[in-house]
Amino acid sequence: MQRMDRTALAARVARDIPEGAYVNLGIGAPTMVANFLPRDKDVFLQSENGLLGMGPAPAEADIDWELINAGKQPVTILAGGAYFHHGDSFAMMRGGHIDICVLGAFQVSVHGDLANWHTGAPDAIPAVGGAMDLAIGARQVFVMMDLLTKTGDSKLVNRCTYPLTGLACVSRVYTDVGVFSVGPEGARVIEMVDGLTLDELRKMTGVELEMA
Amino acid sequence: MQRMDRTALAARVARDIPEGAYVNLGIGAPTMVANFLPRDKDVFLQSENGLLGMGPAPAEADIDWELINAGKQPVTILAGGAYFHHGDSFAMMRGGHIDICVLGAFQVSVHGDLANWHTGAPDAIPAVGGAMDLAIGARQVFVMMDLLTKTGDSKLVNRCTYPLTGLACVSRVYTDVGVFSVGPEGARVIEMVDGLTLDELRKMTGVELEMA
Amino acid sequence: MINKIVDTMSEAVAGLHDGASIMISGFGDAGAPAELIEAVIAHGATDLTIISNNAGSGETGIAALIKANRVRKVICSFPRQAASHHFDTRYRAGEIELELVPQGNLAARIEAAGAGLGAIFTPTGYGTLLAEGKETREIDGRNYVLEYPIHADFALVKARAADRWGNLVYRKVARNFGPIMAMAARTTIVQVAEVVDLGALDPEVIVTPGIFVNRVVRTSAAANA
Amino acid sequence: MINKIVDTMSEAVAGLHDGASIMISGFGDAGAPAELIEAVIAHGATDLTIISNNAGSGETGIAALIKANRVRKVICSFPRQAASHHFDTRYRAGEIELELVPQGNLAARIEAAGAGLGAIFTPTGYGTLLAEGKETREIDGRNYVLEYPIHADFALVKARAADRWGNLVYRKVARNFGPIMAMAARTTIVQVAEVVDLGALDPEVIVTPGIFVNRVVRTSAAANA
Repeated sequence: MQRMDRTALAARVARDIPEGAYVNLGIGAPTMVANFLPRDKDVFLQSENGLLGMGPAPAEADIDWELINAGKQPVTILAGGAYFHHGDSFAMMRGGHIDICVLGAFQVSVHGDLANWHTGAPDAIPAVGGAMDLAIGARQVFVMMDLLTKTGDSKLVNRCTYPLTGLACVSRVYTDVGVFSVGPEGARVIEMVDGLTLDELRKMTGVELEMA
Repeated sequence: MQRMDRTALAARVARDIPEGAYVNLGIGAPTMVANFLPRDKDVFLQSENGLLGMGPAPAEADIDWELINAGKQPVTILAGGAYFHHGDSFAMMRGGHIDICVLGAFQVSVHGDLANWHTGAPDAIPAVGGAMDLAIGARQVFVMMDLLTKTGDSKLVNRCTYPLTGLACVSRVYTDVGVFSVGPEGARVIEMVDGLTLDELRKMTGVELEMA
Repeated sequence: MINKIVDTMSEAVAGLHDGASIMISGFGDAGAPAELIEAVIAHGATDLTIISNNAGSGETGIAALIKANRVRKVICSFPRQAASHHFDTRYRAGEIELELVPQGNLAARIEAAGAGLGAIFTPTGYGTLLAEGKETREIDGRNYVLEYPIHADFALVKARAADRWGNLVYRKVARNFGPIMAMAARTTIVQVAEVVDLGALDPEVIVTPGIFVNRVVRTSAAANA
Repeated sequence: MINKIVDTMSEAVAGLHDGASIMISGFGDAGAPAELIEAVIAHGATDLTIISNNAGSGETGIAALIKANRVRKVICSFPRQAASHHFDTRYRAGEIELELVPQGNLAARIEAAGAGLGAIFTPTGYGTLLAEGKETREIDGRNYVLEYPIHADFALVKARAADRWGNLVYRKVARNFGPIMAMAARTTIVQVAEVVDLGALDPEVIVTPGIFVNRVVRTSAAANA
C-alpha cells in the first residue's frame, strides 16, 4: 500500500476546505495545509494570537516578529486582513465563528473525543495553549495524523487513554492510510489508500469500521 | 433658608469632582454638572453610548447626530477622546473603572439604596436604560435631587418604597437644602444651607440624622 | 472570490422568516439601520422578536416595524421615548411582549452569545424587579445575577464602510451595538455608506472583522447624507 | 492637567510590592514588555504571581524574573517552550506553582475581571483534567465549566503609541493580551515606542482608552528598533 506522506496528507485536507471558509490551522503539520489552498480562492486563515487573513511566510528580509502565527513563526497578512486582541480572537473561536480547525492528535476516539495536549507522562510539564478552545470552538474539527504510533498502536481508538482535550469534538480524521469520519455513530471509512482493504484497516486499528 | 436651585446644586456637585476623575453624568439635571467643571483641569466624561472625553454641546451648525450623549443630545469630543462599542462601554462601568457617577433619584435610602428608574405606577411603561449599570458600577455614586417631593415627602428615606435601581450603591446625596452621606452607618449631614438647623432637617426627612 | 456585497436591499434581507429574532443596532437614531428596517417591512416577515436598545420612536425604523404589526416581542432596555407611541399603544393593548433588560446586561448577554459563553454572573440588577425569579449567587462578597446569552437569527447593523470580505469600520457613537450584535447573530447584514477596495481598510483599525459579517449593502448616497 | 507619562522605568514600576499579582502582555516575544520586566527585576519585588500566556523563554523577560527567583506562581496557558529552562527547572524543583489555563479561558477570565462579571460558564475544558473539581452545568444541551475572573494588582503592557491621557494603539499581533489586561488590573503600566500629542490619535482607532491606563513610559528608540 502507498502511505501518504505529510505533504500529500496536507494536500488531501486542503481539498476538503471550501472557498469562503474561516479556518484555523493548528501548530505543526496542519500549518502545511495552507500551502495547498488554491491561490485563486478566498479561504480565510485565522491565527488565534490575533490575526485573520493570514498570508504565507515572508521573505527573510520582510520578517517582522510582531507578525507571527500561533506557532511563533513569521507570517504575512493579506489585503483584507485584520488584527484583534486575544479576547476577541477566542470569542471568534468559542463562539462558533470558525468553520474548520485542523489539529494534530495523539489519539482520537471513534466518537470524536480528542487527546492532543498531554501524553499523561507524570514528569511532563503540562502546556495546553489554545488546544482546548480550538477543539470545542470550531464548527468542524479535522484531525491530521499518522494512523499508527511508531510502535504500531492505533491512534484511532475506542476510548482515549491520554488526557482529553475535548469531548465529541472531532468530525474527520485524515491519516496516512485513509480518511475517517467519527462521531455519535462511531467511525466510518471515507477513503483508503490504494492497496489497503477494510479488513486490514480493522486489524490495524482494532476498532469497528464500516465504509461511509 | 436659602434653597439651592439646580444650577447652584450642579456647581456644588462639580466642586467634589477631582481632577483626573472618570465621570458619568446621568440624564437630566446631572448633565448640568459639566458646565461647572473647571476648564483648566482634566476631568474625563464618559457617555455610556460609547464615548470617553465628551466635550460641551456643539454650535448649531456643528451638530452631528452620530455624536450624541446618553440623553440623545448633540455633544462634542475633546482631543484625546475615544469611541468604543457598547460592550466595552458597560465593561468600563460594571468593571469599576468609572470613579464617579452622578444620578437623579426618586428616593435614596439612608443605607444608600437607590430608586430612580420606575415610579411603580401599574400603568407605566417600564424603561431602565443604563440606570442599573450606572448605579452598581461606579466606585462612587452621587445623587442630585430636591430633598422633598412636590407634595412635601422626603426623598431621603429609611427604606425605598419605589422599585429599586440598586442596593447600597449611593455614597452621597446632594439636595437643594444640604449634602448628605449615606451608607452602612446611615445618613450623615455634611452641610446645610444657611438658615436651616439639624432639627428642622430631621423633621423634614423623618430619618435619623447626625452631622458628619 | 468571496464578495459579501449585495446590490439591493431585498437581496440583503433575503431569507428572513416569520418568527425570526432580529438584533438591530443603534442608540436612538445613531447607528440605526433605517434602510434595512425598511427592507424588512417590504419583505413582509412577521411575528418577529426585536433585540435593540430602544423600541423605536416617531414613524420610521423600529417604530414603523411595530406600526406594521410585524413584531411579537421586544427585548430592549429603554422602550419609553418621547415619540414611542407605536410601541406604547401595542404594549398597553397587550399585543406586544416586552423583555426589559438593563442596558449593560443587554450588551453583556449579546457579547456572551457572540463569545460562546453559556451564562454570566452579572452584578447589575441584583435585588431589583428585573432580577426577580433569577438565580443569584454571592461571589467574593458581592451579589450577582445569572444571565443567559441572547442569540439572534439575524443582526441588522449600520456601519460607515466595508470591503468585500465584510470588514467594517463605524462612525462616532453610531458604533454602539453594531460590533457586538454582528458577533451574536447567525446572519449579520450590514448597511454602509461606502464600499471600499479590499486592503483599503487598515488592519489595525478594522472594528468588526469580516468573519462576523454575511452580507453588506450600500445605501444610496442621499440616505447617508 | 493630567499627564500619565512618566520619565523613567523606575517611576513606571513604583509601588510594586512583594506578593503582587502582575499581568504581563505578550504572545511569545510579540507584545512582551521587556523593558518593564527589567524594571521589575531592578525594583526588587518578590513573591510575585505572574499572569501571562507563557512562562518565559531564554534569558530575558519573564524567564529572567523567574531566574532571579521573584516568582511564586505562574498562571498561564503554555509554559513549555523551546527555551523555557528557567521555568522548567524551578517547576520540577517544586519552587514555583503553576495554574494552567486554556488560552481562551485565560483571555475570557481576564475579560470577566475587567468587565466586572462574577463568573462565566465556558465550554472550554469541559470533561478534561483542567476542569477537575470545577462546577459544571448543562445549558441548552451543551456542557460548561464555571470559571472565575482573574484580577491583578498590576498589568505590564507593551503598546506602540500613547498620549498623555493614556490612550493606546498597538502594532500588529503584539496587541494580543494588552487591551484585556489593561482592563483587568488595578494599576496598568504601559511601555510604548512613541508618545504623541493629545488629539494625535484618531478617536476611531484608539484600541485602549486612557481610562484603563495609569502610567506610560517611553522606551528608548533602540529598544524598539
